[in-house]
Amino acid sequence: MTKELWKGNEALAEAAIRAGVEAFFGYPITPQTELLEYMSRRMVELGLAFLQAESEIGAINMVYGAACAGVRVMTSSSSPGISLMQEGLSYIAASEVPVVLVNIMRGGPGLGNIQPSQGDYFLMTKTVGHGDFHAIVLAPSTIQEAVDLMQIAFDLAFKYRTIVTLLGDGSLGQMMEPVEMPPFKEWPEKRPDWALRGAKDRPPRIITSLYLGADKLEAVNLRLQEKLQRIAANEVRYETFMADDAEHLIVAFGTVGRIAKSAVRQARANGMKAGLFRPITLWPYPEKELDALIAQGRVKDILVVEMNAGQMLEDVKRIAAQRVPVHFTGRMGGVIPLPDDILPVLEALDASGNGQNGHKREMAFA
Amino acid sequence: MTKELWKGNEALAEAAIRAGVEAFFGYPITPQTELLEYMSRRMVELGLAFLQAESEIGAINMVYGAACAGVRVMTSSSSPGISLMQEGLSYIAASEVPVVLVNIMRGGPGLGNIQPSQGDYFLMTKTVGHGDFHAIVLAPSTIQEAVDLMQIAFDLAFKYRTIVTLLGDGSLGQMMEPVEMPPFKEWPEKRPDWALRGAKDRPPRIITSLYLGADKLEAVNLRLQEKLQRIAANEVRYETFMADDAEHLIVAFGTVGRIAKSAVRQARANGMKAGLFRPITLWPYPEKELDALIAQGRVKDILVVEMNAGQMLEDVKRIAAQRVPVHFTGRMGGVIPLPDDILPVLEALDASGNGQNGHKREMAFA
Amino acid sequence: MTVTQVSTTQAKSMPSLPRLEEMQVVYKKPESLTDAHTHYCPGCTHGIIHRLIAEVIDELGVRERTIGVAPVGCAVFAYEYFNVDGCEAAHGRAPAMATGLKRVMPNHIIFTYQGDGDLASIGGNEILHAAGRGENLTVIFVNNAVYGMTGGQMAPTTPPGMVTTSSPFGRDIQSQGYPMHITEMLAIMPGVAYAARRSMHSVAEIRKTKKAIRLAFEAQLKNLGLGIVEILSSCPTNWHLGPVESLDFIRDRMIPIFPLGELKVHEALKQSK
Amino acid sequence: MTVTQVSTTQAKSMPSLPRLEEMQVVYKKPESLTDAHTHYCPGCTHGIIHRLIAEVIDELGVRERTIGVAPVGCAVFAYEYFNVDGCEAAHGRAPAMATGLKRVMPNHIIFTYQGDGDLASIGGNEILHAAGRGENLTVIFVNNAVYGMTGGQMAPTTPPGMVTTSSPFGRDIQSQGYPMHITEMLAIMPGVAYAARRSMHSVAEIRKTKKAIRLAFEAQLKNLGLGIVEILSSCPTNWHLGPVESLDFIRDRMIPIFPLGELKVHEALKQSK
Amino acid sequence: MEHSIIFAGFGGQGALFAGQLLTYAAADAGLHVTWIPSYGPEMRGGTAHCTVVVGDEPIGSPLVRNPDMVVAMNLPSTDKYEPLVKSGGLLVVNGSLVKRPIRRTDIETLVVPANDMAQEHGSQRLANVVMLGALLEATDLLPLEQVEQALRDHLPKRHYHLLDANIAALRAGAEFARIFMPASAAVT
Amino acid sequence: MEHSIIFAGFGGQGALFAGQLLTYAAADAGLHVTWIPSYGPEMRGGTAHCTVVVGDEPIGSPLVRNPDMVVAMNLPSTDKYEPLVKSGGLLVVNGSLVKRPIRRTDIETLVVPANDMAQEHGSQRLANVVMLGALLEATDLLPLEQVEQALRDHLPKRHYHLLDANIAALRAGAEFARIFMPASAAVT
Amino acid sequence: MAARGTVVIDRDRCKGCELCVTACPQHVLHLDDAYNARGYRPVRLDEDENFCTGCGVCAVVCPDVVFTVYRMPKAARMRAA
Amino acid sequence: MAARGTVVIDRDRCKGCELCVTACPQHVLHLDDAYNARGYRPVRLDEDENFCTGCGVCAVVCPDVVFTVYRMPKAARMRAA
Ligand SMILES: Cc1ncc(C[n+]2csc(CCOP(=O)(O)OP(=O)(O)O)c2C)c(N)n1
Ligand SMILES: Cc1ncc(C[n+]2csc(CCOP(=O)(O)OP(=O)(O)O)c2C)c(N)n1
Ligand code: SF4
Ligand code: SF4
Ligand code: SF4
Ligand code: SF4
Ligand code: SF4
Ligand code: SF4
Ligand SMILES: [Mg+2]
Ligand SMILES: [Mg+2]
Repeated sequence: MTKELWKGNEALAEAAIRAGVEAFFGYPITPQTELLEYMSRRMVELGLAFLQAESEIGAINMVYGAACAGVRVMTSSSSPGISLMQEGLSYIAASEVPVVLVNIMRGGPGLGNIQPSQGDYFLMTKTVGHGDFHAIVLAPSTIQEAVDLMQIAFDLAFKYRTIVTLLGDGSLGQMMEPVEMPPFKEWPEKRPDWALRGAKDRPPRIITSLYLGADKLEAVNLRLQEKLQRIAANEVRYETFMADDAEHLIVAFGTVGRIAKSAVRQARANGMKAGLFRPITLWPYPEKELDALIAQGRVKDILVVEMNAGQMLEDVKRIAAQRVPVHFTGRMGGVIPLPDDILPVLEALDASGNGQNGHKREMAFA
Repeated sequence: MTKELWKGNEALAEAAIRAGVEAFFGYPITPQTELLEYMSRRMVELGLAFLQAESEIGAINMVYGAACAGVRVMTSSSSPGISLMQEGLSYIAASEVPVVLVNIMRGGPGLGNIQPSQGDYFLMTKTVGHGDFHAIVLAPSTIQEAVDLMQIAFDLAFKYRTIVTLLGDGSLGQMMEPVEMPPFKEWPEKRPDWALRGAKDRPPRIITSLYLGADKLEAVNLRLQEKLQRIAANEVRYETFMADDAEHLIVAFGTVGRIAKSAVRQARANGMKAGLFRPITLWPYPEKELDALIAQGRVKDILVVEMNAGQMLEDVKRIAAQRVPVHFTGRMGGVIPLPDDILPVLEALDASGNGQNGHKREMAFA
Repeated sequence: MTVTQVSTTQAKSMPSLPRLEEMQVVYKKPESLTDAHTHYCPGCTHGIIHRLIAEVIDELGVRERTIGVAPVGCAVFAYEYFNVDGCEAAHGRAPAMATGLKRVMPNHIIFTYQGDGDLASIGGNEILHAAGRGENLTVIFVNNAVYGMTGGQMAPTTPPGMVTTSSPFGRDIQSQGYPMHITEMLAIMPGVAYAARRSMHSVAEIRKTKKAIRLAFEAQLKNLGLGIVEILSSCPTNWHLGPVESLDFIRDRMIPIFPLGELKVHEALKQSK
Repeated sequence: MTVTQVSTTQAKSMPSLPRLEEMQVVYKKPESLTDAHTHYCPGCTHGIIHRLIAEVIDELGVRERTIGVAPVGCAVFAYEYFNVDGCEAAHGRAPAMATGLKRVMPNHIIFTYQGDGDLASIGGNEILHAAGRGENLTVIFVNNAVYGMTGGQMAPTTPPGMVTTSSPFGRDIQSQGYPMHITEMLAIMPGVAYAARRSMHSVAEIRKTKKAIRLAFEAQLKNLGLGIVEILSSCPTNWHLGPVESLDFIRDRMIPIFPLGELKVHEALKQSK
Repeated sequence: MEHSIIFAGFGGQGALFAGQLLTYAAADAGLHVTWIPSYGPEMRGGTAHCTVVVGDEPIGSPLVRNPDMVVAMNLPSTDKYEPLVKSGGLLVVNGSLVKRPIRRTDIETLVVPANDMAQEHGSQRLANVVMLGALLEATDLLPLEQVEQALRDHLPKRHYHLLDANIAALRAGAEFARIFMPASAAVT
Repeated sequence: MEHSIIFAGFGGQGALFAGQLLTYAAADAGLHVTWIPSYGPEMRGGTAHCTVVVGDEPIGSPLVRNPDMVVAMNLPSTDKYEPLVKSGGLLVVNGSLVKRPIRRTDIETLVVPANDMAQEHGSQRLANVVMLGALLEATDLLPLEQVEQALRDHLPKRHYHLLDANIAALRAGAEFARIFMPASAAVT
Repeated sequence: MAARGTVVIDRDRCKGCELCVTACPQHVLHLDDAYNARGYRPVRLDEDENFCTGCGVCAVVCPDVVFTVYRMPKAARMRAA
Repeated sequence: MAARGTVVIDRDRCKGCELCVTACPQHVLHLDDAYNARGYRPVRLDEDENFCTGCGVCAVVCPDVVFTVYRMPKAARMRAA
């Protein structure tokens, strides 16, 4: 085992280097900045393209440009910066160029603070801009997992010509953990056949998102939707932990996913049949998998735990479809929900024989 | 009846004037531009504050500034412009200043085109920026309704210190219909007690969205969530049409809502028991009301129709909770779904005795 | 190009005249333009500017490694008219997109084509910083005093007093501000290798414009920094003037506000002139 | 202010000296500052600039109708230090927010306080257009050559060669661009009534800065247009220098790039000087 | 009943105004009505069209794929809309500019030499009202008088001196249709 | 087992590095471990802290509300964390800078004159390793040697000439704890 | 004077804007009465008193790249003269 | 020479940055050895050979508004002299 201690932001940066990133454009923002800072040294050393842009809008549009050249390009930011990238991301999605985006979420809304948060679940999963599209959203819960997911991010981005997001929070970005860095990845020399590299010995290529005729734009959208369905069918990832015989199923992602694991361990130690369902892809959401788990009939109730006011909760409720009650507990504003926050809720559920149906969002803020 | 013919965009502008708007900041974008153009004449004539901003980012931040003065202020744009406003909207929501926003949606993603679309349902209802918040989203289906909803928009915005959105599409903005304009509204002279008007004879006031301590920001978020729950409890609006005894329930909003009404009429004429549930507030969504309708047991299946790839569909499925199958049909890219698109689907459902459960999104693109 | 009909003269051409085959072609459509018919309004000088750019690309022999970045504005379809690889930027962001392209393909020739709403209004920050960084890019900045595509609203470049669809009482400098001189502002930056303002209103100026465009491309070829040519261009449709009167409008109403000339010429470009 | 301890001298003050009560107060904390202790690092000259602004507001007697717009940057909490109404803009957007405030309260005095990352980088377009429109606003532009708040990254104003956390090999003008002279660029706009660059590195310059700030506010009081004062300010923490050496850094490394002086003074302000 | 009509022509031909006139008249008659133009950069293509939907119940879609009636004022419009008219519908064509035969046989066609007739009333610019008059006569959408009143009420002030000429042209169009419309064509 | 330790002090006191050292040592020992600093503009407040969580199973939260142990290198940190230490936990205080008594009675307290001891080893800057040594001795988190090895492996190159002084200071801290730690305090 | 050059007009590209008509130093360009496929009256070369010199001015001002311009080679011109 | 003025120091506002110490023309300001409540060594007025003139320079350079500056009125100064 050749593990080294890595800070999350820097591990993500180095992981991207290993994964073959060729260009980085970004703008400083806490708690993501070390990623950019690491790149400002490492990419320059390696002769790769690094540029601190004038703003997140500059950054995402530089990314858009570089992506049109068929190059492996990425950017990273945190919540307010991601808001500013929405228009650019929508153009990128519509133009079907591959891009990797890291969002190290912080407390919101507005300027908020720089503490960990999962307040951008909706923003990232439902749409990252106007119009009909989704980015693939990967939500690691450890630095190792972040590093590993970064290794497939560019593959996915190029395979589907889509945006792939790594969604973490301030604690993932700022913490250090032992990590095993993967070797450098090999990539083919050849650029994809849609890339803009100059109209030499071939007709000009165009990358655009403009289709004035409604029929044309509908056709583009149908193709996009078809692609999204393919992704949904093939790229779902999730983890379960002691879920097989669980009566109380926690659903949580990212940092909260790992904390929930501790809570499950403690709950089991206290004699409760708790388990965890942790989506790793937030889009596409592991719908079938969660559905199947519920369908088995052992789960008596679900507890969604998030570092927000209850966003993934809506998806879980949709999937649970009132077959089992779905409860929620969460913290906001940069407060991390700890096992201490989760266990009492589990205990209450266990004691109540989960009589009540539906969503007890009040619990969230007990 | 003193109806006049009004173009949607101009009607919205005049309606805002009648509702007492005091300041407008905006940026041209088709199919919304006439709203700004109308204001450029009318507001100047009335001695109100009008400014064409340098961009949508400029516009929303000017709106933010004016709102801090406790003034009735609005902006309008269309999809790509709304994407650019996300950061500003998140600041506004967190700062709890009242703002009215019009989005006349166009085909996306990216530059797309300028035809009607409902592709921003997620963008508008799930979040209009990073962090946990929702704007109130009003979705008129006729110009008259747009005018009427504009009359309550500022009331809601000030009552809850929140963002109120009027969500239309290119056809609403561009079409003309007979409209009855309301009289000018009276407003109290006094500015709200949080408004920044100069620290004369009182301590300074601050409007901010920054709360460095996680506990403080959590408290702010709890207050925000509590407010959102109050809104959800009190401000739901919807319309039903021949829904009482409907077996096939169409759920549609905005322009598609009115088209669906025609489809329902035709379906009834053809002997089918069709009906319509039309949410007017998209956030808060009329959950209880739709739930109750389904709970009555007469509805055999639901057909969601949208001018997008199926966004509201997710909410309807969550509420339906597999009690009845939820089907979908829609058009994209600026194509309006006509009764001709809807009727065959209804007929198929009627014929099939709606055996199949679940979502037949394929139908969307037949 | 399919020549659909030869001029009537050819038929009745006098015997004393050499036939077409005997003549030399002194002007033909440049290779760097496609055959597509443009969607521009009759007499709109966007078309002339396109042609000049294409001629320069031909002359420099860089067509096969040139990439054009189209704006959001009337020139939104520019990528269909240039016979080079092309893409479509978000409104105002062409300089950022071009930066992305150039940074990963430093030996390619990247140009942006932007209107005054696009470059001077929403895209002010992107051009400012591309210039500040001295990006090796060529920027063609088409100043027609209005937002053409969206129906003639006021632009940052609109002359004082001019009536537009969003300044119905004429642009009031007190409340709507002064015409902006972006090119002058950019010219003071060391990252800018070439900056000029030219016009479409006369044959002589069209010729000078072409020279300026050429220098703005040469600046890039020599890695000297950003080259920008602001071009006063007509918008007959939104000015509610005929194409010919529109040229007078440029001369009489725009040039007094936007004086023509070279604002910055890098030393290394002076030889080429 | 609670005076927690009087200087040790008071105790052993010589009989020939008048007692405190007999003396005149020649300097005390301005009314336009609150009692709050700032969160700035020791020796950071943000604090001096705050004080100067407050003194000017006091002297002009406009405290009760002044509204301050804080930036995103180290001065993010400025609203807690000024004893006036205040609000917090999004990063770079203070001029737009201030425009909104001013347009609906034209008789109020609105000022923005912005760092160089805030104003010159992300917020370039907002300041450009506020200036272009000649908004009656006062803009205090604190140039400390880095992004202070986020830990010392390169800013558009970073001197060439300077090592920062995002230019670990020193700012390379070839790839990272040249220091930007925003104030010079703004000064050429007719909407700008007053523009100056001053510095915090010496007593004399601090005094001149105050005069400049005063003129930038007077421009607003007289509705002459935008007043902007760029102030070279220290960031001991991110420069990794002591507070006193930081002043030398301003003098030796910044002023050669950013020359001090008045760049634009509206005629109507010249009397007041 | 609900009827959809598309008016189409070159930019300056007044197709949009003809549609608005019908819309005003319908609204004043207490009917439900919507009018929607083509919009956006198509302006630069030089053609313009609008869709009017009139009915006695609230209008569903303001846009239609297959209109009941089309008023085509030039060749491109005729080319574009001839195939789209609903079977059994009506196509009114400006015969002054459209010299080609109409191929559809499942629709009624009325060819009106609108420019020539308009010229007789003083200006080719009146071709749009000539066409509208013909449409009204060929259908029972609205009584002619209702549209005459709408002209009086809604003709822009700067054109008010042309009111009489407009009304005369409108009537001429109706007159023409009365004579030349195949009997079967009273679509509505 | 899972243990959480907070190291806190003024900016220059090396609390973050002390935490990292422990983290490296734990990782090298094959344990699960996380380290997370305070971050952001608090740097300007002049204080810094980090949280280390060590365990033999994957770590859940890298942050804790009530740490098992706190190493407080100055007064503000002592003020802030004394109330937060988990009941039964351990508070290691830098007695050189913190002169006030510790009020909590449900926790163990170890007061180490770290600056003074560090000075004896050549520099006050070694106070952090003195404190770490004391912590290690007072608990059975990790053997001292593991941390010594971590020092050898991870001391930044530019400080490498101080390696011996660091190791000596670490040992001195442990020695001090061996003598002065109340017997009951072998928390873990 | 006789023609020293000529132009070939791509009739369907022309939008009848008359920029060339105004600019041609020889006044040999006029709009046709007939319309082209796109509904414009395209330009026509009409040499009555004046003759095209192949100066290329029309090509310079034309926004729609309608012209191909031909000029008699010097030698041929001599011959013709 | 005797003191013609003095300063009152708000000790807890001071961050010990020494800008005033360096700037004071009379060199009468020094950092205290003790720490203030915020952990800084605050400045102290120390008049040995030199005396405060109430010139206000310290107040001009202080980023933390630590000083209130007093000066002897002219009359009093005359009296004292
Ligand atoms: C974000 C965004 N805002 C607004 C628009 C609408 N829009 C399209 S083109 C344009 C202005 C174009 O004007 P200009 O750049 O001057 O180009 P021109 O058409 O005059 O050549 C605007 C505002 C848009 N597409 N995207
Ligand atoms: C949209 C957005 N992007 C980035 C940030 C992170 N951020 C906060 S302050 C800052 C830079 C501040 O630098 P400057 O304006 O120079 O002020 P200083 O701290 O130096 O006084 C940045 C990039 C943010 N809060 N929001
Ligand atoms: S609208 Fe104006 S700029 Fe656009 S194509 Fe027409 S004339 Fe040219
Ligand atoms: S980081 Fe720099 S600018 Fe910010 S407060 Fe500290 S010294 Fe001042
Ligand atoms: S080439 Fe010269 S002379 Fe001949 S048509 Fe053109 S402009 Fe006229
Ligand atoms: S300039 Fe070109 S488009 Fe215009 S009339 Fe002449 S040939 Fe036709
Ligand atoms: S007032 Fe002048 S002399 Fe007195 S302490 Fe301050 S700087 Fe020194
Ligand atoms: S300048 Fe102010 S903060 Fe600095 S040492 Fe002097 S009194 Fe203290
Ligand atoms: Mg323009
Ligand atoms: Mg700065």
